[in-house]
Amino acid sequence: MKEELLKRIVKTPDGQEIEVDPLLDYYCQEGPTVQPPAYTAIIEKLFNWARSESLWILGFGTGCGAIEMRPLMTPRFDAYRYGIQWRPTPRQSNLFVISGYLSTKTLKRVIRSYEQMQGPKYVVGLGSCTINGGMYWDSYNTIKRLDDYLPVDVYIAGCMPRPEALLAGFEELKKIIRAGKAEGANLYAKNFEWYKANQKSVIHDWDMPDYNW
Amino acid sequence: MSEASIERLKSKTTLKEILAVATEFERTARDFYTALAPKVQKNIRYLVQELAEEEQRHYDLFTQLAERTDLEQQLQVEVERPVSDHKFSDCIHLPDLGEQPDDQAVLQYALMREHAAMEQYHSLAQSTESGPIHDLFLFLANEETKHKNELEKVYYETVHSGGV
Amino acid sequence: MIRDVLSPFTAWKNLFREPVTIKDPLNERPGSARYRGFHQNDLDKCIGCGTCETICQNGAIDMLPVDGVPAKLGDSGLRPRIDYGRCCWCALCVDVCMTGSLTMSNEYKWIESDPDKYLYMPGVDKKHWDNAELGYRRHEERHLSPGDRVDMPELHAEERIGSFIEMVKGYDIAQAQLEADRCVSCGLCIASCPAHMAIPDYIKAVRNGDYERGVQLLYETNPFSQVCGRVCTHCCESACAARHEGDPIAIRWLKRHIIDQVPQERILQLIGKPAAPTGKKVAIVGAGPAGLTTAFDLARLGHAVTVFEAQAAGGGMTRYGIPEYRLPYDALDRDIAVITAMGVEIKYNHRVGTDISMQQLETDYDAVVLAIGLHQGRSTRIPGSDHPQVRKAVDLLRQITTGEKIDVPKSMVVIGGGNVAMDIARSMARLQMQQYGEIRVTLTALEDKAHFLADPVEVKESIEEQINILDSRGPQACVIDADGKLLGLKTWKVLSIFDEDRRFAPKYDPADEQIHEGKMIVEAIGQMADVSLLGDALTEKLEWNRGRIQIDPNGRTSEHWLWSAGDCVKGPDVINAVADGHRVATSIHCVLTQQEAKI
Amino acid sequence: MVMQALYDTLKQRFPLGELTVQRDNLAFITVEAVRLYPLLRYLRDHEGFSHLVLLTAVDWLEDGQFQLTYLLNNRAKCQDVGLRVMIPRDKPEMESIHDLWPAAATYQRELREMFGIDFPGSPRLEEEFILEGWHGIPPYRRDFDTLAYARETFRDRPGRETRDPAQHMKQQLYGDKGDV
Amino acid sequence: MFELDRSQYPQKKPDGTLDIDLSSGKYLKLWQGPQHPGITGNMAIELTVCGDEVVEGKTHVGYLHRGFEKLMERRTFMQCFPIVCRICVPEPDFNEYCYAAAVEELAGLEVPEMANWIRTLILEMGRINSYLMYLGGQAGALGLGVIGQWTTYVRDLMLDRFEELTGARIYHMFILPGGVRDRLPEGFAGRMEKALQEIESTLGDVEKVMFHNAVFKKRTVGVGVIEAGWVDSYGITGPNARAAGVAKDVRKDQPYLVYPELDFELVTGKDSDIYARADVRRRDLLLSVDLIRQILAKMPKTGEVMAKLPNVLHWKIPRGETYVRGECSRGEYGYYLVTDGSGYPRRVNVRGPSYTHSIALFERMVINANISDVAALLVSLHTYPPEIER
Repeated sequence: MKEELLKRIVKTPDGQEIEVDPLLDYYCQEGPTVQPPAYTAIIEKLFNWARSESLWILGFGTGCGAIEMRPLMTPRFDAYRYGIQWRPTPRQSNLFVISGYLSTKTLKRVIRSYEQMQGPKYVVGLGSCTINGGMYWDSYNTIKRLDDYLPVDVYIAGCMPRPEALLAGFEELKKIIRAGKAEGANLYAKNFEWYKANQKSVIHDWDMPDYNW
Repeated sequence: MSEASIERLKSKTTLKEILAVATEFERTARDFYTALAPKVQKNIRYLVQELAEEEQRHYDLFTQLAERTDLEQQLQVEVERPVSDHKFSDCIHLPDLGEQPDDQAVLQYALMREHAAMEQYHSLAQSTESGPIHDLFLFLANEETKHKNELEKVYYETVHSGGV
Repeated sequence: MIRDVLSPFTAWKNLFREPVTIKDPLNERPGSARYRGFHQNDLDKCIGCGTCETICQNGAIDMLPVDGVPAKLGDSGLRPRIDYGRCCWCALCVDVCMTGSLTMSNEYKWIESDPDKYLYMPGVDKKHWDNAELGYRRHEERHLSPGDRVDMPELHAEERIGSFIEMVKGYDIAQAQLEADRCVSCGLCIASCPAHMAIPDYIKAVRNGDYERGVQLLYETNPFSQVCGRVCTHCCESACAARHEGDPIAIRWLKRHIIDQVPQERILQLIGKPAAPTGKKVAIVGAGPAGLTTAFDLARLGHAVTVFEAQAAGGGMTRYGIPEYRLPYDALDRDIAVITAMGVEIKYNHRVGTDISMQQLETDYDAVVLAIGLHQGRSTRIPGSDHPQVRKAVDLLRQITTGEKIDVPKSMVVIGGGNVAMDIARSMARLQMQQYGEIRVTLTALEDKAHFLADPVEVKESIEEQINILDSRGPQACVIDADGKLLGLKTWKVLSIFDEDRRFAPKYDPADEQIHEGKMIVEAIGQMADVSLLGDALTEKLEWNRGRIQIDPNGRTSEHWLWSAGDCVKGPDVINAVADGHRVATSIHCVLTQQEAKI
Repeated sequence: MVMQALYDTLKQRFPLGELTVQRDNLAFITVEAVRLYPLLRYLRDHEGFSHLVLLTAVDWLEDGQFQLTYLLNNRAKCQDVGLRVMIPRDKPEMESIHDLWPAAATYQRELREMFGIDFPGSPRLEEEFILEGWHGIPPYRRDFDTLAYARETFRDRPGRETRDPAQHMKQQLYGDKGDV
Repeated sequence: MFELDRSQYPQKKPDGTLDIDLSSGKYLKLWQGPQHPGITGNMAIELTVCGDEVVEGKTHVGYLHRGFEKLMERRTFMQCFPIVCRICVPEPDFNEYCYAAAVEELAGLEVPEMANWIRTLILEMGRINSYLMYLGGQAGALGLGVIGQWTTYVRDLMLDRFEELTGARIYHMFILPGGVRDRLPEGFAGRMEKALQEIESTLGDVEKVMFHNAVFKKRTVGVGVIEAGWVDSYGITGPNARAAGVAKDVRKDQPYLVYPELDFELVTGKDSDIYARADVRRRDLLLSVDLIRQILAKMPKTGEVMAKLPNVLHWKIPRGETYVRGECSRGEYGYYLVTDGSGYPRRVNVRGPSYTHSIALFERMVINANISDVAALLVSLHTYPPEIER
């Protein structure tokens, strides 16, 4: 573990001494909890409709696919009219678009960002790389199957998929959400140990949240 | 065959007579091939045996036909003797294929026979009014043509293999 | 400064502009005409060569069998399946596709929740873009492998016409490497070769200049590389994937090139010594390719092999049937020398049936192999064909080889359109040239030019050598004058030669009759085996199959001690004979060693 | 020609190894490791080769050597010269040139991480650069097998299988008798 | 609570490194990225600030590392061609060109003239795309979102041209060793001219709204100055160098493809600040528009587009090494290729201009910068992370 992550006593400029345990302070001990659906089906349906029509994408371009986000965000393809918009922070987003390959170094940040997102949250895998490694199938530094590390709701084939294909993917995701089948966040909570084990098996520098917020 | 059977084939003839000659034609052929089979080398015996089987099939067909009562009437009809008739009835004579004929000789003989039969039935079919007898000859002509074509192919495949 | 404050407000003009937004991006924008979208595959055109799999740098393509697509000559029966979890749509697979069957549509939307569904077999898994008109196609001019065969240096017609010197000179190293470079190593050829030679591997050896490895690979499956490198019927080349791009790879010439590069002594070293003697004795009747291949295999396994050959030298039809200008005798001798070096004893001038009987062989040996070939020529038996100047090609060719005196006619007619017909026509043409300084050989064939049985190259070279080739002529009679002198051959025009099943059924036009002048007529229409050596008793005892000795898949006859191999059971073909030899040798070895195990 | 002239000029001052003229404006010169630093400084200060284009390494595993390539550019003359330095693979160490070009420090960090070549004195050499938590053979070395590593570390999606056309044909056309 | 005399901090340790004790409370460690809107692409900068002033900055890369140079060592020469373009997403064509040119040089292949014209056309089209992306980013980093909306639209028009020419929007995979894949489609020049006019008109708007904008000027003029003396020591190339008055451009210095036949003057600046760099890029963009017009007018109408290749499945290239460069929108892009006589490259090294710009140069420039300027500063260097770590 890195030195700055060790537990230590810190003296503040005004002379106070405080104990800092970075790992404990930064991350809570609990795994995520499974969120049950609303009490009545009709309410849940209403919720799902609302969720499906407000897909807020985390603006984290993890790989090459991010380049086709720009055209979507701008007037020509104008994804905003479909209820899709981009947010700068995980706290405000509910859709994580993994735009292609993930190096193990990025995977670590992606997991952290994902865990920071509010549920119910969705993941879209973009392009070959997220499905079976894509053209980096023999690379030592990229993961091959995104679904080993995060619950994925929809995959979009292509390398890279065009903005229209992305839109089609989002439309598909909306259908899945409306059907109440986009249970990724709950899946992640249910199989938390499994996902964590997979994540740990490829991320060797485990300087990252063992638990999420 | 016998003098009597040739005698029967005059300028005008009845269908019944024609049928009788045809039956004879097939029978002699069958007997000829059956007798020939053990004489030829074993490696080409299959050819002779197949020919015998084929003739037997035709022979059976003719005998069944002759026994059919519903055709009695029509078999009495006189028809013009076909031109091919002579060649056809000649074939009833048994050829001399020598001591141990080879496959090519057997095939050549069989081809000649089938050709004659095919021509005979064809002209008979042409000279009969449409009806069961006409159909019968057409069928026979067809049969013989098929058989002849098949034999021709076997002949060419065996003899004209083309070499290396 | 003021300008810098006001200028940005010009952006407001966009309020009065038409929006640039695409109304329905999901349906309004098909991919462009060259768009590299999802794949299409024309299953009928595809030959399953797997070149797409080889070039795919993503390992995205699998070759898998498909129901209703059987393997056949030149088509592996496999079809590509693409993993869209790997594909990068670079279209190298389309570019490299040997037949142009693999293309890309301009469709690009494919959404799935289940990532396992992205294994996609274009053409088999029906998709709405299967018949898309637009999309990426291979550029006609662009080939990722060269399409043209490296020309083989040969003697010109004028140079070769008067002599029996070998006309094909063989590739030099640079030429061979260029030719070998064209191979895509798909392996479609292997199964089409009766001996299943490791063709892509030995072509690779040529590319790498590793000729010793090449020789080893050749001898694994074929002890007649000198022969097959020159006169093989090269079924492999008709299965070659490269023929869809241009010319097939010159597999035969490359084989010859390998064997030409390694000296005889080194070849012997590379093959190694035979196994320790087993004490078993095998007799082989006929020193042709089939008999000697069997002998070679069995001798290497340690069995004592004796070959009985009626003629004065080995090689069978390859020596007595194939003219020297195609296969020089010393090349053949080199192949045979390697075989005898394995300890095979060849008794020349020993005619079984005359000098020694089959019964004798049965008692003296543990196993007997009958590899007697097809040395008896067929006759058309048209009228006049019994004239003494009407000859059979095999007999004449044999006479030429043995050096027997031949009364060369000033003009002659050859009947037949196969390679034997070409051989005798060209051989006689050479003799005519030597003797009279001019060539008057007419060749008549039943087939039309498009369906000649002879190799197209043979036909081309025959024409170069001034042989008058007449196609679609059916021989009707040999014309003989009142004095009994042969004048020529009467033929009818052939209207059609095949029936709808592509079986022989020639139709003639008697109106189109010709007489071709010739003082000699040579019949080269086909050959048969001379089985008289078996004797009546054995002939009767053996089971036969449509005129040929009946054998099981291992080449064993109905008699437990007798095997048969080569042309006499499989029809005429060198490489088939070699393959048969291996098969029989394996079977005999099994039987002999099992017997041993029993004792 | 031009590159040969440069080589001759340099040769008067420094012992040089082999010269490979690739184009008339690009040449590679082999130099001993100890001669490199003064030569670079000379080229930079006196010959106008002031732009360090790149610094990288080639692993000649068979020869037990790393080749370091220092590529310099003279913009005025539009010439490039590559200096090849062979260093032993078992103790890969090289003098740092970060004081000649500050940008070289980054290259040296990368070489340290990806090839395991040490440049004592180069800043932040120990810090991770591209990789994170990497242990084992530096990945750019030839004896590191990326496919094997990927197979071991990551899971491929199941369902993939393939047939060899030649094998498949033999099996289909000849059954068990596929092999002669 | 306490006052800090900024001029005293951070102090230097005897070995020359900065003495920054985070626990002292005088400093704050601030991370930008990898998930941060003010970051170009997927990278991170680790800033140590004292007050709102940066005292130390470290660039962290490797988030996009796929090991291309390693992967290429196990791919044949033709198999490498589809993967190289992924090294730089917004302007992939330079990878294709440099790789192809390096292979062609070592294999001794002569590329048909027609292919060279098309290659030049593609490279200039790519440059326009890249600059349009940059302009949007540069304006966006300073809160001028509308520029990005416009430039992304006109960039898409150029992507449409790319699509009809190459068959793909982003990864064109059109320049392959030996030539290019195809000729121009029917009526291409006309449609291109339309797109160029739209780009020109948009650039006119951009000039008014962005370059003649008091706020933009206030934030960029005199900020982030690159001294001319740094150009060589930090390996600065491209517009970053040209904005500092150093007329450095491979297109002129070592002309490649058909640049010798094109008529153009280099675009340079002199103030070397963020504004100057943006302006150089804007003018360079207009130069590319002009170059494309020249190319379409001057290029031959017919001709082969591919050299005759050996069988690419086992294409072996004799032992050798070379370096091939081109001038991309960010500077000198180069491929160092070593072959060993086998069918695979022995070593490929990709020299992306961002390598020096975003690490050595940026880390130098960020010192004493204001936190709020960091994003604009980083964008102004026009860096694309994937070409750094490859």
